[in-house]
Amino acid sequence: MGVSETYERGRRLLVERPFLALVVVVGVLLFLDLLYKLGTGAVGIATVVGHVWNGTVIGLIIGLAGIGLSLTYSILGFANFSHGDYLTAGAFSGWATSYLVAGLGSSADLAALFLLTASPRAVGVTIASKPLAVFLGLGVAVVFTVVLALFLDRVVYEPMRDAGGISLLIASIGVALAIRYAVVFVYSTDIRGLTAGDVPRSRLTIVDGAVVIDAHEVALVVGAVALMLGVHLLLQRTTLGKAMRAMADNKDLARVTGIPTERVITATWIIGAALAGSAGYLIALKRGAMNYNLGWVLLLLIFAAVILGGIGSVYGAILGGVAIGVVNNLSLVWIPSDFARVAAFLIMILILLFRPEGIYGGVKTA
Amino acid sequence: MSDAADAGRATETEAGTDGRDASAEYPLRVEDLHKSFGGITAVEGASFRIEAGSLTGLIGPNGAGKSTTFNLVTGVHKPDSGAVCFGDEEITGLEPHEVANKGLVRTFQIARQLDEMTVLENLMLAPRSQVGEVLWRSVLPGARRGVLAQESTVRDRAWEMLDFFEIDHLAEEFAGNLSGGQRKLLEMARALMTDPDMVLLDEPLAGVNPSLEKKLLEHVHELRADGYTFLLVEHDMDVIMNNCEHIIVMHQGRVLAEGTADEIRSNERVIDAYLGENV
Amino acid sequence: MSGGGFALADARSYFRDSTAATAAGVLAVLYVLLSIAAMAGVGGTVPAWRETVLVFTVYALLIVAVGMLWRYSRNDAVIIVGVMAAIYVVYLMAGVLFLGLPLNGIVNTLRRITFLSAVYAMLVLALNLHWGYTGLFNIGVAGFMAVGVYTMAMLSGPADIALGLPLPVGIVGGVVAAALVGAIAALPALRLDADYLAIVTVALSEIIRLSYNSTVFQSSIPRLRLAGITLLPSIPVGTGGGQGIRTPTNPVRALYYKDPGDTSAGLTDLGEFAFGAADGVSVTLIGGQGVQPPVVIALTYVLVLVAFVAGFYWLLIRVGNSPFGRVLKAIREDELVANSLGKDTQRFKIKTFMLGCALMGLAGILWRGSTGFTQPGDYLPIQTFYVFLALIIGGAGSNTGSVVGGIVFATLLFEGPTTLARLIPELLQRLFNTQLGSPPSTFVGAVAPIAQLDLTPLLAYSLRNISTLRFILLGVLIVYMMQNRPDGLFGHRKEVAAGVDLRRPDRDTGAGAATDGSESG
Amino acid sequence: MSDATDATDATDATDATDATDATDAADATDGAAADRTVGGETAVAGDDAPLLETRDLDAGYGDLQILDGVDMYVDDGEYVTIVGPNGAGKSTVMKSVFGLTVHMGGEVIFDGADITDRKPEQIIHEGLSYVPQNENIFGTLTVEENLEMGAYILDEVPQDQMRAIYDRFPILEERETQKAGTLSGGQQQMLAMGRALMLDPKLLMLDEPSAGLAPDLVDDMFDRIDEINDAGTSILMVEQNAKEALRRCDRGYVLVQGQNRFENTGDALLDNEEVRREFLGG
Repeated sequence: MGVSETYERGRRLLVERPFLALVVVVGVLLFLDLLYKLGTGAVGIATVVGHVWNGTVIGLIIGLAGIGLSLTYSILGFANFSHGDYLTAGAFSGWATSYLVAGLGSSADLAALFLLTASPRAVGVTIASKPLAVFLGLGVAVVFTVVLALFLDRVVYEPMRDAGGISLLIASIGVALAIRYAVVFVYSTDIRGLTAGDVPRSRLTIVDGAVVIDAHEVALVVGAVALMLGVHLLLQRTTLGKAMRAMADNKDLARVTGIPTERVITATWIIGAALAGSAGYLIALKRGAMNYNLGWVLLLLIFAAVILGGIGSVYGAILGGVAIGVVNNLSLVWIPSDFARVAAFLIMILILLFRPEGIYGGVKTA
Repeated sequence: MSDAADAGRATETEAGTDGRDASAEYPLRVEDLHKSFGGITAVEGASFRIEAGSLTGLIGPNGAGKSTTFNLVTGVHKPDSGAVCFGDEEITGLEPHEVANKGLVRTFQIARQLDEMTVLENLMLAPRSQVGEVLWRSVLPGARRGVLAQESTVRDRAWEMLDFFEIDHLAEEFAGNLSGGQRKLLEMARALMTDPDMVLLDEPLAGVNPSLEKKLLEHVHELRADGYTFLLVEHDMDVIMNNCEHIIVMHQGRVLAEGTADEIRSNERVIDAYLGENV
Repeated sequence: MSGGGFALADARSYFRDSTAATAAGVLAVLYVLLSIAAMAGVGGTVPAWRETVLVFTVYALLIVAVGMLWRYSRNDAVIIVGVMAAIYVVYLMAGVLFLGLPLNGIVNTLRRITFLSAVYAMLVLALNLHWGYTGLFNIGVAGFMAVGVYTMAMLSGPADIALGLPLPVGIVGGVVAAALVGAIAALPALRLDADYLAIVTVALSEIIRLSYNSTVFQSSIPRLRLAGITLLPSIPVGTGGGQGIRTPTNPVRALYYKDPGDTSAGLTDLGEFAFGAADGVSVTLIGGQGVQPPVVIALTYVLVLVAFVAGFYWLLIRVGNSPFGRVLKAIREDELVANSLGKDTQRFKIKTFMLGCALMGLAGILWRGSTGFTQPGDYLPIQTFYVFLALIIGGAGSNTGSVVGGIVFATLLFEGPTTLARLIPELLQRLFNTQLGSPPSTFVGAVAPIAQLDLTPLLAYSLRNISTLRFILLGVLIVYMMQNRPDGLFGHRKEVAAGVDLRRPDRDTGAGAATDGSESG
Repeated sequence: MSDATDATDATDATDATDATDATDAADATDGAAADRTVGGETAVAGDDAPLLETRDLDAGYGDLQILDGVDMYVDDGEYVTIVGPNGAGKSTVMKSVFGLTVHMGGEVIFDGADITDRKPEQIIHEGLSYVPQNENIFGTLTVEENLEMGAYILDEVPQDQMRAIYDRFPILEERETQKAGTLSGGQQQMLAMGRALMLDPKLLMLDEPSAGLAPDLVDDMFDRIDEINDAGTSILMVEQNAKEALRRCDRGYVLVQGQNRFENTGDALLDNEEVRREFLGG
């Protein structure tokens, strides 16, 4: 590809799609600026690597949650604004279990354990010290969120199957409020510290510094990747998974073919909620603290990931999640931390404006 | 047989440009339109023109490209190549509202009434360039007087139109509550409220019962006598044959033949096209 | 046709009408609750049945009156005033009979519900222009409010991070800024499908809130540097960050105080008169403490708000009942039709989006205008959802519905639960002579006694956390409305978008009708 | 008469809606024996009762009535074509049989059972498959997955049937792992038919199988339909390409304005001047 051709394409881009051209220019400038900063030593290489690692960890969680959102979007046909609160429900139910398991026999009373008000130091949950508690907690997070999602489908969404996407979207806002404040009713709005004790960690030395990776992050990455692999196998190999993709592709034809659409919808909720519940539990594990807003705050980032990856695409959701996570963290090179989310939202808006089909556009639930 | 051949030949010569002032005699001229959707060619070199004051029928088997042609002319789709001229202007690729504002207005195959608006509102929406469509004029006390004056005129016209189509008893009904046939009448009435030079009717009789169909056609003839030009897409051949003095047959994205009802009826190529033969 | 028979037939017919039935149902619940309370409240010396009958009669009349208004009033303003009046009566009786509030407290309660009703009525009217009229699914209301309020505060606020311009400049600036942000959002976003527009607008409102929350802009707008080059110099105007920002002094105070910022400078003549009268007259009438100056000021401010509600209503009725409004409705119903009839729908959408955002900004300014302070936490997405729920209750598409929706939301859903939470302990005290006791501090503490069939700790806990339960109630209500009454109280009502009476013109009035007459006569 | 009603009831009782019934259907397709027992019972109703019958069927969309008293039947093993001018309601007949329209009157009997008010996902259990005109494949699934979806109601994919379909349409086997959306128009049509054949239906309904195909592919498509019919599957087909369709079928209907105006053997219809005129209006 010759220089003149590249130039010609650039010129056409500038004339036909000035907004897009502007975005490209800003992106290039930022990249040059990053090189400049690395060159002058204003930003260390280890810092950048650290941002990328942290972003990837958060991004995997976002991607994990995004799969469910993407599935419900493509199969039920609406943007589920309560999806973030499924994460919250999973996190609280799972952590209550972890505390009960870990704290049994300790001095803390059951109520304090259930309400997560027992001193984290006294309970001392980490993946290393109480692996069983963590494992059971994750399991309960999954089961509880699935049951909750199926209940809500029955009560809220099933009577509205024929309603439009907007009606369902508004209803899901109502569901989001109800879940979130049910959590508040039980757990109050206070922040709960969760993990305490020595988490095994290792320092990776990189050129001009070090990046710290702890066991919880590793557990999270392993868990998230395993779950993603599981979903991949489910969708690709099982008949049910294929039916889900078929239904996302063409609902009418799915009916004509004899696919029981209601059963597929149930499966969609089960998978989406299971992933959401585990994502909620895992992110609380990584952060070591949570409050009732955990999922709601993540929701827009999850939307950003799904939109970035292309609605309906499972791999897109994962890739989009990692991309959003990395952007969220890497943006710290230029902007203060209270703007990190702003950067992620801006990227989402730009994607919607210039490439609404997403980076994985056109592919559905695969 | 020779008639048919004549008709075919006539098409070819007339479609070409000639020296006469075409804009006055032929308000709508379509030249060599092409359009494909993702590899599937829908219209492949369609050319025709519509005579002023005529009632022209556009027919063709399923998938002949009639609807796409319609959408290309009215700006819903943009042609890949070719030109559409209306009056003495080229309107190729204009937005639908720009096309409508030139005086070329369409109806839809499946009536698209505005459900939660009354029949009167539907009609009063249509007139072009209403003063009150400018926000500040509608709001500011002084300017609003002019708006209200025009509103009265528009209302009176809307009532005349309702009387003409004999749906005045439905004036205050939500359009969504109308029957299929009534919706078709409303659709045509609404198009006429824009005071167009030419109306494109996309299957105005689909789902209309025979007595209403007769009435609707009477209206079309009456309006044509008043100087309106009509292009009518319809799959009911009886209607086309009995009402249109000029008929254009499309097949596989092109104009296959043109002529009077008798010429079309005896054109072997048209018969073959309709029975599914490759032409 | 006896009077009683007539009323009965009417009652039957409007109860069949589910719109009225819903309204009546809400009132009926309150009616029963308060009637029970009334019986309990007069258990002592006064003969119980007299007051019971009185309360029953008042509420029965209220329900019938509101139902009648709903069904028969052709005048929407009468409906709005009627609903508001009925709610006043409910609150008045609750305050006087059960809470035993002093006059000042009662006036303040009514003032507060009016204030909230007015604020929500304005916001819902603005949102109705977007969603109800044009079908633009904007769920970033809170963000546009924030832009209005913050711009005003930064232009004319008292803080040293503000520019100190006159208040009118600040207000106009805030409204214009909200409109401009709306325009920036609208230009590209209006091409999107409704659900994408929803995500974009809610993300935008969060971007706005997070920006105001950031420490970066706390005391000044810093210079912008990229690759070592300064693109923008620093500007000495700040947002106050997470600590919030002071808004200009409530201008109403200038009516009563010589120096609105400093009460020690003394009262104006009007102040002397009004404060004296409010205190004196009420003391003479009822005795005890009269209405106090802060309440008088707040009441005056509410009057200003009510005037603005009327202004919003007037403006939006005008916009709606015009060819402009007709195009908006057509866009909502089917944009392609409007487009094919020659309407440049994109332009209409952008104008409408800007106008609606400007009104949201103004409503925000009026909301925070008397409080002297605002912070980013005032503009959480929940604020938007409040407005949306109010619009759904009122019925998208109807301006009257918007106002009624705002009132019903503010008084019954927003303030109602907290008021009930104050009433219930009183009722229990009087009815069963039981005290709830201090509520348990945790959920487990509240639930555990259920094993001993003791529900009071849970009740006490619930009452203490009534604001949490209110959110759950709102969530459930949103779902209920979408499932059962997506049209709300006033949706699907014929509110014809035209500037003139659309009935068939009289044959012998006007010149235009003459031709008509000759044709069809 | 009473026998007939009994028979209908009996079949109603075997109404296939849940998992256990799916197994029944599986049995039915796997071994013809199970199938014949049901068929034998219904045969008592009338020795030569047709496989599919519509009686005075009225149907449409929303409040718009399209079909106006359609009486049609397809015998076991027969190849029946519906032709007619644009907008006559040809596709609507098929959709109505398959429970995809608003039913407004009359009834649909399939294999002795009244299926008038059943949903498509129930009807498919009866041995009736349908290939819609447009969007009749899952474009994002592979060819193989599309075929598997055709047998979704069975517990496992019937490998012998899959084999038979690959033998009939070898191109599908070549493209087995390719995304169906990337196939050519003709291949997509074959895939759609293959998908519908996965349950080895008694009756295959095809809506304009030649639509959108290049002229040289149309003949090939009709040849394949002949083969399917020769193998014992009854065919009900709607076609725009009336000449070719009538030439090939056993019997044809001409549908005009929602009513079946003519019924005869294909050749007889082709020779009928009135029919020819009907296509171009009187």
